[in-house]
Amino acid sequence: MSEQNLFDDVATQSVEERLAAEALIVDVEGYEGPLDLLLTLSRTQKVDLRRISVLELARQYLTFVDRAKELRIELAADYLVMAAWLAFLKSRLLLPPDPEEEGPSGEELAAHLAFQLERLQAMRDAAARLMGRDQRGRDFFARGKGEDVERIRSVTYSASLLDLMQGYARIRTKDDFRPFVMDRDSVYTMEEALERMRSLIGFTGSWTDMLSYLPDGWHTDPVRRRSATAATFAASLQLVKEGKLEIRQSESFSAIQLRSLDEEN
Amino acid sequence: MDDHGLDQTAEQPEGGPLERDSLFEAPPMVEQERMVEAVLFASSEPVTLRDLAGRMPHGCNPGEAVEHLRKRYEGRGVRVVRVGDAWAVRTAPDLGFLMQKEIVETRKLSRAAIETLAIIAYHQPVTRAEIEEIRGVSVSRGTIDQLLEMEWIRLGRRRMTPGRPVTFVVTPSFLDHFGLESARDLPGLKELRAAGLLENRPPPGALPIGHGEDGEHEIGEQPELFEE
Amino acid sequence: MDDHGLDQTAEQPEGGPLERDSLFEAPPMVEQERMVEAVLFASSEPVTLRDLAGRMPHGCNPGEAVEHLRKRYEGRGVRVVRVGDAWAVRTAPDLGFLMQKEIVETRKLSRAAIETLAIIAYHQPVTRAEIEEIRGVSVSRGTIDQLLEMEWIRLGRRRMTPGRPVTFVVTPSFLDHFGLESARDLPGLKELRAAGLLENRPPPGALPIGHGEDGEHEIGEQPELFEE
Repeated sequence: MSEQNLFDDVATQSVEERLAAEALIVDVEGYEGPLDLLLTLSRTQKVDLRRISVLELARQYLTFVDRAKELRIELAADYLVMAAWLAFLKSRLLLPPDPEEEGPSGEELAAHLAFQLERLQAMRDAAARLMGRDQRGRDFFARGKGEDVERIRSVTYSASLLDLMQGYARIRTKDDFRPFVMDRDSVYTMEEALERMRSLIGFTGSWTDMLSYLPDGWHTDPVRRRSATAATFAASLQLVKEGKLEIRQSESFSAIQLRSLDEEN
Repeated sequence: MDDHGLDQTAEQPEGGPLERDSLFEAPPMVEQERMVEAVLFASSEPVTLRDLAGRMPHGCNPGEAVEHLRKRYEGRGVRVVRVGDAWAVRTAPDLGFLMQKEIVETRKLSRAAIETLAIIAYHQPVTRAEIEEIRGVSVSRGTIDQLLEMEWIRLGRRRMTPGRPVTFVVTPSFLDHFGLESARDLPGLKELRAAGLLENRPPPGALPIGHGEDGEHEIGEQPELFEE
Repeated sequence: MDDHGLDQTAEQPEGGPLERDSLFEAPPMVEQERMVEAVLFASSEPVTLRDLAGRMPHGCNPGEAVEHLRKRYEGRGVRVVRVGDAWAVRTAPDLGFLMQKEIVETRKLSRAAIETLAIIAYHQPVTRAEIEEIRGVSVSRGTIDQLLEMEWIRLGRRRMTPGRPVTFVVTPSFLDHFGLESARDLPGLKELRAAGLLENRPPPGALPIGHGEDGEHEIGEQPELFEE
């Protein structure tokens, strides 16, 4: 479905634009993230950034990402996140606003993206102007040699802020590197979990939430709960491996469910 | 022009010598100007008015003396320039070509470092998260470190927002390096402000831009050391 | 010599080293004087006429320019002086008293002192026993004394615990030296790491930095920095 769209997009591009896109793809390493790439793409529109067509820009970006995929160029995750977001933005911009929908409108999102691009461009220009200024040690100079007329000798000690922060970091890191002593009170071992599970799974015919296997008293305190969950999960995997248990999770972060795999089933 | 002789001492006519009605009268302005000239020439780093006042005899007005001196050197081979709240003598930029021998090769800054520096200068005080939001990528390790080491940026006040993140501001050496009197004199600052480009606009809803993938952001969320 | 009316000032006077009529007219004498002024100022060593001629555009007469410059500085706060066969800018001798800025020898603070100072800055008010606990080694008397003498730390309130130990806090001159507005602006561990200031990453298996459920808190519980 979106493929059809994509073909349309590609078809409407001029040869020149396609060549430009090709060059961009080859050069993908040279970009500092999606915003940088978007800014480069926006230049092909040759208009003031305030009047840029974000819809057009979204199309260009999505084409870029698809072409990169075609060419089997690995894109970093944030490029793909941006692609997903722009696809969403594109659909918002194309469809009439749904009064039921919550959240910002397509136009608001597009305006903010345009603002971000303009601001980034402005900062780049400012950086260039700054570096273009006369600089000390290159264009203008300080006194070559300070004068020492009378030496009243005294010693001062200096330290920079970096020294200070690094010093502190050093101590505190050292602290974190101290031999690690297990706090046994809050650790539930896998052996314990395995023992407990073995005695319980016989009773589990239907899918049951793994968390219900946590021992009493390990549910509330987050530290203890974390340890017990990890141990129970590891024990479950062990039992799956042994062919005693089935395990499933319907989607990311949803509950992990267990079922015994008895000979009878 | 002034016939009853006792016109206010405070208003020193340029270079006019003082009538000495006190044992500790400040030296005449020409003399003060000479002193300032000597001190500024001798020091390679900018000297504050306070430091000048501390070195000059009691009752001097270094601010006024500097102003005279500045005028005197207009159009000359060296100039008296202001750097923050301090003053320095620097060669005229159009004569840089004579100074091949003195040029110090500075470490070349990466594009990321230059942009980060510009963002700090124009948006200061600014947090790391804000820099990332503007650049759309996370600030790499070492970039801030490098700028701190060059003493072009320093820590500002913590932002009074959740997590109380640290902020960064530019330093007097930054001003000195780029020949700026103050951060207000950054090129194009007014126009950028007028165009609203220095505002920190929150994104409507959540935008994916500027959110470094990994842990970098914790900064914003993490309870801080000095949290009460 | 040059008849088509380009009335350029610099008629090469006698002693002009370069008699060959060149394609380029030498800059006007005032301009040459500016050049000499800038070079003498910026150079770390006295500069010979020959060196000046080598740096200045073709056809210049540095000897004459130096002479003009020397006259111009007569009676000023600095003078153009001859050093052997070279020239330099020097402070007028009668103003030497302004230059008594003590020539200070700067030494790096010892590692023990930096660490002790860092702990006081991050944990203030803090007792000596606490410093020792955090550093894991005892703090020598000399270290604390040195920091006290430098006026980077001072005594805070006594701790209301048995033995009523004295505490240490950092001073305004500490803040001044490190360019901080308050000790609260020091970055926390996570921020230090994000800025690439933690030199080493924890070995695999160690606790993640900054989650120390211990140490961090005590800071939060301490009352005010700079109490009273």
